[in-house]
Amino acid sequence: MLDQLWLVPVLPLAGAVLNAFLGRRFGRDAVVAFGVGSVALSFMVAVGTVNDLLAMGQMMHGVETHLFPWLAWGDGAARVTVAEVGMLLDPLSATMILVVTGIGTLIHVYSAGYMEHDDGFARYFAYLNLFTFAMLVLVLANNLVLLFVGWELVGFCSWALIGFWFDRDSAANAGRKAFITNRIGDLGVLVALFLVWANWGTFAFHTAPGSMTPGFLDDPAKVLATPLLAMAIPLLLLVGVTGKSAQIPLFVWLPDAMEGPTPVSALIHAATMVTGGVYLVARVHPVYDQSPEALLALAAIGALTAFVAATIATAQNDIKKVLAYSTVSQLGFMVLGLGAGAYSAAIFHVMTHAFFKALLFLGAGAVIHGLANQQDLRRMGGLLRYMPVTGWTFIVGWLAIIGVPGFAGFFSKDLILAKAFGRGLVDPTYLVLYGVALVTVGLTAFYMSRLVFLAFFGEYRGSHDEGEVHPHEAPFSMLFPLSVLAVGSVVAGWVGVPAFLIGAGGEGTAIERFLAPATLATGVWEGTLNHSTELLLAGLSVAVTLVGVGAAGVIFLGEGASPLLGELVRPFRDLFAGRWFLDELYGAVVVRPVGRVSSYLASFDAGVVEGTVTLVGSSVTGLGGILARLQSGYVRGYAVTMLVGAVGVVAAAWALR
Amino acid sequence: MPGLPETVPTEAYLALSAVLFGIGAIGVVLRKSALTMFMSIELMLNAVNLTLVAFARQFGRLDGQVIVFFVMAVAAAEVAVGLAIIVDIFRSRRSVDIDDVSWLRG
Amino acid sequence: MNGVPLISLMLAIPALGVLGVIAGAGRDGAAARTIALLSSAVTFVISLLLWVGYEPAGARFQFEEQVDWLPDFGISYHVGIDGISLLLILLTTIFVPVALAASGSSVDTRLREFASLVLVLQFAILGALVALDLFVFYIFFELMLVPTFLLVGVWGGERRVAAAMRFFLFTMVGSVAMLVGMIALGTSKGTFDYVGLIDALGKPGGSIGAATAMWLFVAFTLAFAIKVPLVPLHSWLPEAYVQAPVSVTVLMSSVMAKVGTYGFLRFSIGLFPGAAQEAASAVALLATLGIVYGALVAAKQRDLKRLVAYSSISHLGFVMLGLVAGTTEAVQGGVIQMVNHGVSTGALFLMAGMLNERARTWAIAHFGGLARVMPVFAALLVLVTFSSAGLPFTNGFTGEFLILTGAFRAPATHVWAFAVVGAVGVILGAVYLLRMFQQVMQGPVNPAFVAGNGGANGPFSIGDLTGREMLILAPLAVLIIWIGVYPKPFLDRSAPAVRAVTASFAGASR
Amino acid sequence: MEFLIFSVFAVVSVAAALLMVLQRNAMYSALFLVLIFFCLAVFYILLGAYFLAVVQVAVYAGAIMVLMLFVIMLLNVAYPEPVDRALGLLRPIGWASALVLASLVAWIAAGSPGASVARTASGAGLALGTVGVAEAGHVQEVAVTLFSKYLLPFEMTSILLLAAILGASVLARKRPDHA
Repeated sequence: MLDQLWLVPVLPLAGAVLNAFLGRRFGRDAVVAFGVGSVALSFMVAVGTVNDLLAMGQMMHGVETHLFPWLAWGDGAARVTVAEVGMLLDPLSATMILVVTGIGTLIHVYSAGYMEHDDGFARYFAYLNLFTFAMLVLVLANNLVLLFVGWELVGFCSWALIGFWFDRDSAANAGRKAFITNRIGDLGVLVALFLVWANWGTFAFHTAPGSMTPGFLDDPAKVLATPLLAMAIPLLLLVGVTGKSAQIPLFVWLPDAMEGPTPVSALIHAATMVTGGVYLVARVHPVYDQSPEALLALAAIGALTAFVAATIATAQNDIKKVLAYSTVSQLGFMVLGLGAGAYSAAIFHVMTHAFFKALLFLGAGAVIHGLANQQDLRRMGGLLRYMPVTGWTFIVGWLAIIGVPGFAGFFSKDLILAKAFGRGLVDPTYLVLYGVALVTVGLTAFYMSRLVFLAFFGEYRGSHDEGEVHPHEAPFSMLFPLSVLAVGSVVAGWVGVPAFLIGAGGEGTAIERFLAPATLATGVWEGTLNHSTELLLAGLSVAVTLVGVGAAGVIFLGEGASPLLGELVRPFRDLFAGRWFLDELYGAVVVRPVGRVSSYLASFDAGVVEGTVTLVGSSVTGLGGILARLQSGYVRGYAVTMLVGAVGVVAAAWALR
Repeated sequence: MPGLPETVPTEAYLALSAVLFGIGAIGVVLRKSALTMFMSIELMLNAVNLTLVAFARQFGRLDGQVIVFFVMAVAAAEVAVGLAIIVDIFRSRRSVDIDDVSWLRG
Repeated sequence: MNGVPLISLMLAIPALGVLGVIAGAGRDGAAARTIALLSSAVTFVISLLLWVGYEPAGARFQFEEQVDWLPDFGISYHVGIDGISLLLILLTTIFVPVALAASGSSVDTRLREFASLVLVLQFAILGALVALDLFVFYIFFELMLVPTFLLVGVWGGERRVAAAMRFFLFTMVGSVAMLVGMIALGTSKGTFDYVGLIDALGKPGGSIGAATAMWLFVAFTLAFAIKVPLVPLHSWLPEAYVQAPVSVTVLMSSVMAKVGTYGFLRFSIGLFPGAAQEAASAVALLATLGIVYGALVAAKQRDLKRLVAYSSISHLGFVMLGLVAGTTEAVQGGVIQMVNHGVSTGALFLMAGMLNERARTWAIAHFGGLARVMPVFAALLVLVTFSSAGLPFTNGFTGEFLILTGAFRAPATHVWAFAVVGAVGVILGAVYLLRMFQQVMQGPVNPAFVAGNGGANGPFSIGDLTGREMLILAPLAVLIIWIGVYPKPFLDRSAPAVRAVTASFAGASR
Repeated sequence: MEFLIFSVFAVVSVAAALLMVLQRNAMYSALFLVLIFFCLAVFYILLGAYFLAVVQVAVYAGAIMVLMLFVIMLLNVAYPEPVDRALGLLRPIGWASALVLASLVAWIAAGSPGASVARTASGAGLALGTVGVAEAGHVQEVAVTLFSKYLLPFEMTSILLLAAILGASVLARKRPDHA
């Protein structure tokens, strides 16, 4: 089955091409068949290949497939390869392709119901399939350039899908903002790529058979020859991570991206694409291992983002916006994990987060669908009664994200916290970051509980008369994925149960052991925690979670906050609701200055153009005036002129002989 | 004659040719009559012809002579057309004063 | 294949085509376009034969022909191709029929003269691309000027004469500089033959001295830099591109500008690698300036065609940066980017022209929501726009990535920093291109395009692409994807020639 | 002997040229020009270009000058031309340039320090031998060259002459409106 690995990305691509060219002619059923079928098939092939990989037991470098030379020329000995198209299947990419195709399939199924009445049905599925393809290119790439290809292509699909309802200016703007913000991050990746090429002379992760140049991940120490480079490459990549994985300072695009259809938010802006940055760091972690400074920067940005986004989430009233900031916050946890050198923990959180965040978004979609596009939490309430399946699955997702023991989020989040704490034993800065993360856990519990209580509990606050809106349950094609994801949101975490708890042999967790060949940090010392400390930390975060849930329960289920408390938190509320005013800041510092320079240059250029016209015109007329006087019309005048010229030529020839 | 070279060196022909060319040039500038100007131009052409023939001898090749032949042919054509123009101008202006012909004033 | 003088044949066809158009088309010129198309189709087939017959592993120059012309001055009719000229020849032979077919309704007078001038232009461009003798190159290089001047000046917009004059004057200044340099070089070495000159300059003791080489390099580069154009010599471009009819703009930007970059690579760098090495930082600075400047100015344009014109300046900055960087990757990227620029910018101009034919306006603000009205057009414009913005797996990425990666490790001082700034240009490219796309294709449909009492979904007063337009754009779309996904056939062919250039470049730095 | 002949005719030709140029009367000028043509024919003979000498006399002295004299008489402009109108600076510039040109070329040719090229060339010419030169001017050799190597220019010249004939007759034709 490993030989068929290429089918995994190619199948969705084929679906995209078919839907793009023939979709409108074939009708909706065929579009669904192509769109959903291709991804489902891809999932099956992925399962098969991963199964083979496990059976091979050859984990260290995984299995590489070289498809065709890409940015390359010459043959035989004269071959120069900048980049090829090839795939690398190792535990890391195996995890990712299962997540991408698996959750992707469910979201495709859901979309078939959600988008049923949309004009752009075929276009939607073409883009969604293309996105799946791009994401698979990103995770399966066997070299950094191809990874970057996937990285950019997912950005493109994100642009297309955020602006899917392009008639709305807000959607088109959001798409553009997402793409350009991502591109700013990509600048960092691009320059990092230049450095990689200049330093290693190859982009390949691992040494290709028969190649003289070792893959750069096999020879990470080479970078140490230039200490500045050792820090520059990971920091530049970090810039890209902040763009793609929506970290401070570039996270501002993600909330706006909610302009896209909800399944898109689930697939791209929660489950898969935004985890690309996390994947990138995990993939090139040997480069990060060389630079503790870069790791610290990662961790700090992660913790800070997690906290800031969580605070903003507490003050949002749009159900999708809350989830969007929640995503940013959760991504912050993952980046914190990376920064602690716990790459497998971060990837584990990517996986569990994919399940429960997809579930939450799809659930939100079902709510919006059932309320005829109502997204405002203040107009909801008591929905559990009207839409029980959606409600109960949503509650599972809620429990998973706030980290109730036994649910998926608990294990992954706790692993990250433990690793950060462990690292803090060596580098106390990490202890501060651990503290920030712990507070964020409480905030997470608070805003998620707020969301659930406002939407599903209490009384329905929407008007029954206005617009004849009656909350109703979603169709089966939407409920089925919800149910599967709900199951996933529980069991996905079980691969991360610490071995000592269930009496299994070995250290750490099953998922860590699985990922270790690809993600085990080299040279980064992490403090080892004894089992009781681990349990203590877990208890601590559960306690914090309970506080958060309790506070939300008092405020939003009970009689509400006291007026005094309301006054006290008002400035914070304004700050959070205003998203820390980062958009305004960027507008003043980046967007408008660039615009002004641009305007200035445009008028300058127009001036230059006009200026040269005038200059050329007047000088031609002026010169012409002088020459015209020489044109006396007298033949003898011309003759003299010629004669003078002849003398000049002869004299010059003689002088220059 | 003692002291004098047996053959005339090419340089002598060239010098003579230069002098003739110069005189012709002076004529073109000095004379107002279109006819005399024409003759001066012929003189200049002949001066050039002389150099060509002189070089033809020096290098022992015939190309120079052949070119002189062509120059003569072209000169003949030029004279024919030029004189026709002068006749035409004279018909309309009753003058061959070259300065009267200044329609090309810029 | 060996006995057939394919190159001369390829040059002869457009020349014969001109005669055919003049003789065959009636007074109204109805058949003119058909005859010209036929001629350009035959030329295309011949260029395909060149593509097939070219051996990447073979000699430096292939299909060579050499006939003495003015032997006393060392001038001969010497033509031949290497991989670089091969790619550009194909670009030319593809774009001439495309431009002819696209001239559509924008050119409706004096068709006979129009078609024959386009063929003359093709003749001149192809001649300049195959010439291996400086003198022959110069003649073709200058010959390009005449038909272009007339095409802009006769069939252009309101201010066409001024635009044509400015184009003419600028280009002449550069050409004169090149002519002087060429004569100085040719007379000092006794030959105008490219291969002969390289040999003569490379021989021990054949060097002309660093200072002289620098002067000659500057003289040659001036001519090419104006043709490209390199900022700050670009001020002829916006007006000329805007005033010219679309098909002529396409020929000027897609094909003619390439003769400038090609000449820079072949002659400025090829003949004076030492001077090029020394001047690399300066040229790279100008190229980078062009990238950023063009992009920033484009961002503020309200006129669709002018926006594309400035984007063209920006993109050609990448080409020049790649060529002058001197590493194999960068020069390879520069060469492939010449093709890319032709395809992508050409396609953008063509599509802008198609919009103009429908809406009779160039003002971006007058459009809006057209993706609803013309979905197929929108899909193609997405492809072309993102190719221009350098999205991976489209041609733009292939070129820009190779250029920047290569330039980053260029030996000349500071060129690495220019590569980084160039990468910023990639972002700016996305900014103005996406803004343009949004204002034209997205948002609510401009009511002006909704006919009568039609609802939101039409009927609209303007329609989607016609079959003819799809035929015009299809080959370009194919090239965009092909070069993006599997550029190896192109890179393979240019590699030996590029290696020769970079080897001399590297040799000069020692 | 040869040198003596050259010297005499050189002096004659220069004198005739000066007289021709400085002469006010077109008729006299024409006659001096005829004299110069004859002198040149002598030089051609000295240089071994016998065929050219004959052609010189026939074409120049014969045809061209006869044509000129015809025109002079036809137009009746043989009277002394009036004193020149002021040509401004042109006249002195013209004089100066012509003198400079003549002396410069003559100086270069006659072995100035810059005439090394000419000297070596003349040396080479003598080395090539006067052997060929003696016969070089004969009609046969000229004809062979003319009709082999220079056949195309020759034919083009004949076309040029034809065009000149047509042009002259068209121009000189009496037009109705002038009549």
